[in-house]
Amino acid sequence: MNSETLISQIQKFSVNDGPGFRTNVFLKGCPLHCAWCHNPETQSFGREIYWKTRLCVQCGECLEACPSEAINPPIAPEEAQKENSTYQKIITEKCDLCFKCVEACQYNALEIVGEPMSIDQILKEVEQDRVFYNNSGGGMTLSGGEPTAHGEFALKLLDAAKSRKLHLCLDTSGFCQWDILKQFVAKVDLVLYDLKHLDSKLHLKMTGVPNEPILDNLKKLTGTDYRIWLRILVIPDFSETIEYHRDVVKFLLTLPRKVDRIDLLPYHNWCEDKYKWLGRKWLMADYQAIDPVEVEILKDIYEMAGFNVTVGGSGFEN
Amino acid sequence: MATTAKEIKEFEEKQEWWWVAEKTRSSRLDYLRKAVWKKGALGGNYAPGIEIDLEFPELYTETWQENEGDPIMLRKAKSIGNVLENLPIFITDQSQIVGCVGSAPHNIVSYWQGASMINEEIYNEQGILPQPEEKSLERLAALNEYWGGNTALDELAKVLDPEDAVKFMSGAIGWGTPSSAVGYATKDFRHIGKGFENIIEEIDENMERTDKLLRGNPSPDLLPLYDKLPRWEAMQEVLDAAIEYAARYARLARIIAENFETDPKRKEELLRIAETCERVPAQPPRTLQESIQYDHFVQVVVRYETYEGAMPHRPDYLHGPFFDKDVNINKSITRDDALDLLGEHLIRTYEIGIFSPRWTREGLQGITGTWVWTMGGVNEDGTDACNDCTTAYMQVARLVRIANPTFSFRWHPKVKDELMREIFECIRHGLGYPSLRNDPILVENAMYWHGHPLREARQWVTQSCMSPCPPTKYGCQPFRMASATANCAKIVEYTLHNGYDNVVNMQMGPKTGNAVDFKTYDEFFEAWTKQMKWLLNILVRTVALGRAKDPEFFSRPILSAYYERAVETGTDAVDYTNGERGNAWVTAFTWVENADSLAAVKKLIYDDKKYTMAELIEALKNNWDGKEEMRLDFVNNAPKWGNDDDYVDDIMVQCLKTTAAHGKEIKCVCGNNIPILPENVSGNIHYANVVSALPNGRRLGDALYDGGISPGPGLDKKGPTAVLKSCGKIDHVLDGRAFLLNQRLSPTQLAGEKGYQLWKSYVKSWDDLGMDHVQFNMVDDSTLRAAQKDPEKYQEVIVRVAGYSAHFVDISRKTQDNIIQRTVQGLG
Amino acid sequence: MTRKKRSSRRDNKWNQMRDGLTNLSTAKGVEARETVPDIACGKCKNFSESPYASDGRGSCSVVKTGSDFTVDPPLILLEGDTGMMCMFNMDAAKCSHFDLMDIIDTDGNECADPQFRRAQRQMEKAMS
Amino acid sequence: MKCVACGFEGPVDKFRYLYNARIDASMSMRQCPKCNEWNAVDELKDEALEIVNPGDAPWGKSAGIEGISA
Repeated sequence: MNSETLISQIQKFSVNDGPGFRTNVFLKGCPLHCAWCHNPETQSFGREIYWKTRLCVQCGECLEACPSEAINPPIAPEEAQKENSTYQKIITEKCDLCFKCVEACQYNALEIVGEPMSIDQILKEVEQDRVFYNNSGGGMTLSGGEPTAHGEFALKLLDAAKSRKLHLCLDTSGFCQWDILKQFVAKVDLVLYDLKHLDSKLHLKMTGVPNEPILDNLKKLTGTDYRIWLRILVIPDFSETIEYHRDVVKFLLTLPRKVDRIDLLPYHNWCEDKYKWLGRKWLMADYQAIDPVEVEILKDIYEMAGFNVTVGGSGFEN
Repeated sequence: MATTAKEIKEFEEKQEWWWVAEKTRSSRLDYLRKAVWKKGALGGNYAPGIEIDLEFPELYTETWQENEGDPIMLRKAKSIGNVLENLPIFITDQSQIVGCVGSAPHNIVSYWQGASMINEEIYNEQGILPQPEEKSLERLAALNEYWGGNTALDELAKVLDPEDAVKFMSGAIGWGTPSSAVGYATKDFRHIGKGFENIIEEIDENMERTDKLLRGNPSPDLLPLYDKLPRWEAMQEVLDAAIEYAARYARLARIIAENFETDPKRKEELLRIAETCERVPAQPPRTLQESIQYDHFVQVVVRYETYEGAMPHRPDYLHGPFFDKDVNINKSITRDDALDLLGEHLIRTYEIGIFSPRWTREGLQGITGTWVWTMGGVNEDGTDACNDCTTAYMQVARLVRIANPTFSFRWHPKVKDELMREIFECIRHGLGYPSLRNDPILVENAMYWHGHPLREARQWVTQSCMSPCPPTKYGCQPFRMASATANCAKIVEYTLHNGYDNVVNMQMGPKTGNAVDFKTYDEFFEAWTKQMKWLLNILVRTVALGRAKDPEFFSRPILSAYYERAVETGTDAVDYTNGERGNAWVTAFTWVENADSLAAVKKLIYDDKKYTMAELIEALKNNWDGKEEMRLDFVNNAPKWGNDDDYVDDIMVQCLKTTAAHGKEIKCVCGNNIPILPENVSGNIHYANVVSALPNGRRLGDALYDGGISPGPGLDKKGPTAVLKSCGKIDHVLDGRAFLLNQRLSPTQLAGEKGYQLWKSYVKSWDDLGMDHVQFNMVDDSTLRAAQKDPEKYQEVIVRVAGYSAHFVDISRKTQDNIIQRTVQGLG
Repeated sequence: MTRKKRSSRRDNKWNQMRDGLTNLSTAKGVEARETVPDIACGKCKNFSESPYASDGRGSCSVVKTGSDFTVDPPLILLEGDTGMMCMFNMDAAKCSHFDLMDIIDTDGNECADPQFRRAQRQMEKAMS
Repeated sequence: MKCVACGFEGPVDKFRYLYNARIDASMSMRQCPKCNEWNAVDELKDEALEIVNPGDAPWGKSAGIEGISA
């Protein structure tokens, strides 16, 4: 099969997504739409265009190049760059993704997100950093988006990577059918499993999907021997209280076995620009990033219950 | 007010390491550190208050004039002797190490015998003349007129091929002066360590033996002996003068102690200084203080002979046994006492100030010379040479935060984890040093290129920033400019313009043909090769003649006394016939532009045919004016070095291999081959206005790339692993030597234990890729920008410029901007 | 009859330039060194300071090697592929190509720009 | 092109080219021949956008790159 899938980015020298130095392969497309998502460009399964606000000088070249009238006329760059500006360059509804505007832009202010890549292309790039994996216990992390939503392609990619003796991590939300997840976890060395919230209603509100399949899959997963690092998000007004995390501990203790490690991932807002680039609203605008130091107390809660915990999920701890 | 542990912790958390240093160092080190003058130029000008020393050249010139009939080395020795015996001396409060280059703490010195153009430059210089200015101008004019036309460089210019001389001195193609008036020499420390009186005795024996021969049977063999005698006499003269110089300090210390000092503790210290100076350098040292004082005298005294712009040295190796004896075995001093001595060693070295011509100041911004001390490494038998003194130097470096000297660490797989942690702390505290050098690779390199035997190669020190040289009897290189420094971006520039230089308006390189007529990339590269060979040849020819003539035109009595092979043979240390093995290299400044420019030409002109060569040349001649779209195309749509992209990486390797092949054809004065050594110091800024627009997208005026093999600032889009991978494609033994790589790392990512583990894995991979050098800047953009805005508050921020570190506020704005432009490698 | 002098193999432009390089700094006394004429090479657009030395030497991008302003009438050569060596305070009153600079940069802190930089103390005085 | 500080008008190459903000952006710094101020220039449009102010520290009379290119 010579198929390709859309990759939003292949990020080398990633140090917080599994052990050691890793290369993250971000598959584009995810069934969840978390309000705080740090990689909003990985949500859609199709290609998109970034409009990099600060690089744009509003020269109007893109407007002239566009055959579909999908570009808004220029305004003063200072106006567009203002924090509260509602100005958008691309009218998404009219855009048919011909990318003529991207070609026309001399300032690199317009950029295509999502490159179709074959398994060979992906692995060629991943393998470039093998020497770093060897010295750090690193390898490839298949991430997204949601890898399990990329079915056969993603499974084949993992097979091919395994045959090249790469250490593999699966970074998953766990939102899929157990039968599918089962096939994925069987192919990797470590599962990075997200736990976003215990309350299904809140979960639905903030991510667009209920949490039952996720919790259910986690239960099944802990019934196996697969290595699991559970990634617990600490999001303001959502999952930041001590009480909540005590509940999480209680829940985790009901599982067939303890997960191998817990990474507490404090919320940050570095991704805000990306929302603007995609012409989307950043829903978390009112929240400041959480200082990792503040999360130390939550770490204690998990540690007291006998869990192995990090803040930030470095691949160089333990 | 005492600082609380809590305050220190806060500074640590904010990563304001300079405050941490100030609050945690001893009060002595704090005083000494703050009392020392900044001798490096701030960008191009000296700091307010710095003055040129006029007493030194006047004392020197006086004796020089009186001894016109003497052979040069003896004449020079007497002149230096007069300086060492009569130049004012001083002892800084709280200081334990004495000796300074210059008659006052705020002075910088220069050598009027070196080059008329430097003498005139001093006359023309803003802000460094002692007041009243009129009087200084008269003194300077008198000095300049005496030396004008008669300096070492004037003499050399008369014998050089005129065309070579003009092109060399155009300033377009090379850096440096082909005279040991401006250079640096490896020191034969094993020999020097015998004690000056013992060297004098050795010379006595040599002279007696020679006298006997001269009274014996006539033979042609006798004839060279007559010239040796005055040389030996000259060596003895300077060694005596050095002993007297130390004795003057001893007397001064005693006078202060016995007549003026009221604090009993300080009195004791002054008497110890006196005893130390009575012992060294006449006799070998016995204690750590004597050892460091000895070392410092050796370094200071030689700088009354010439500008030594580097300090090839292995202080941990040299002082380690004394450190161990005093601190760990006899416990005659505490570890803190020892740190005070080592800390002051750094400070006294920083105090050395020598006037540099403008091109040097711009290329070595913020420092006097590249005083890179080599640490760590292995012993002759290959065992780990790191010792407790190595650790102590790393610790005290973080306390005094001196930008010069800096350390270069000879890393090898046996280095203990504890020491690696100390090194990491230095880097994490933003010192920019030690740089890491891959010992096994550089040992192999020294054997491959220069034939140093294994046991000697294992003793290597960096001769300046980068190049290894064994400080052994036949390994020592007395004269850096035995090789040369090439402005390599000119290679591709001349390839495009048929050898014509549009900046200095001169036909410089050979006419390799109109580039428009090159049908293929191979033809283009062939022309590039011819330009490369021409550039290396003209530089090496020029400096080789400078080297050969140096004993006649300049002469080095002190260095000769420092060299066992010169003492043994009664020759000048610079004399290339006294057994020197040869350790020459050509420093390749502005090298990486070649790879990126060739790749852009290959891709956009020959492969894609998007532009014609005529269009490109026209755009370059106009400095890309009005061709911005095209320029951006050349920047963004042609592969760039440092992204693990074989298209351009193969070109880089091809350039290096072609040049290395030529390096095997050309020879230094000793008959040895010459590798290239890509690095830049801050020559990438100096040359910004000398190198024309290039196909990599730069304009005349833009800074060139900063490292020897560092990618262009901001052009390494694929992260730090890709940078290392690209660099790993170079064979670091066969393709050249000592490839300088700058990396900026994010301080946040490297915090804590995990930061150390991460860095360690990075270093292991660097080793696996077979690279010989890497150095780190670990200061984030926001700190640097804040320092630009509010320099007063950030006086102590240190950055890695190239093969050296400098205080950020001491470098020009353009260089500052260039450092900020270097991509911060987020490490994830 | 005087012996005919053979022209030296080395009597060429490079020789002249080399002599220019080595003889330029032979100003005598303070006065000659301190004088910057109103019309001086250093104030001209065509003067390019040497990147190698800041003793005030430079070269001209118009007038070529072999020219001489001290003879009357001045000898001005415009052909050749090497520019005339000159000093920043050389009197250019007789040069028909003198073209006053718009910007003269006397700030010694920033980096060498041969086209604009005149880093000499005397130039700073002359321009202030 | 017109100097933002003094209004002097002339072709771009009349303005002394200093150096770039980043090699891969079209922004550079050029000095006005009339008032000597530093203009941040968009080389694609030959347009001076703003004055980049020199610091008053002795080591830096030139302008910073901050803020004139992303």
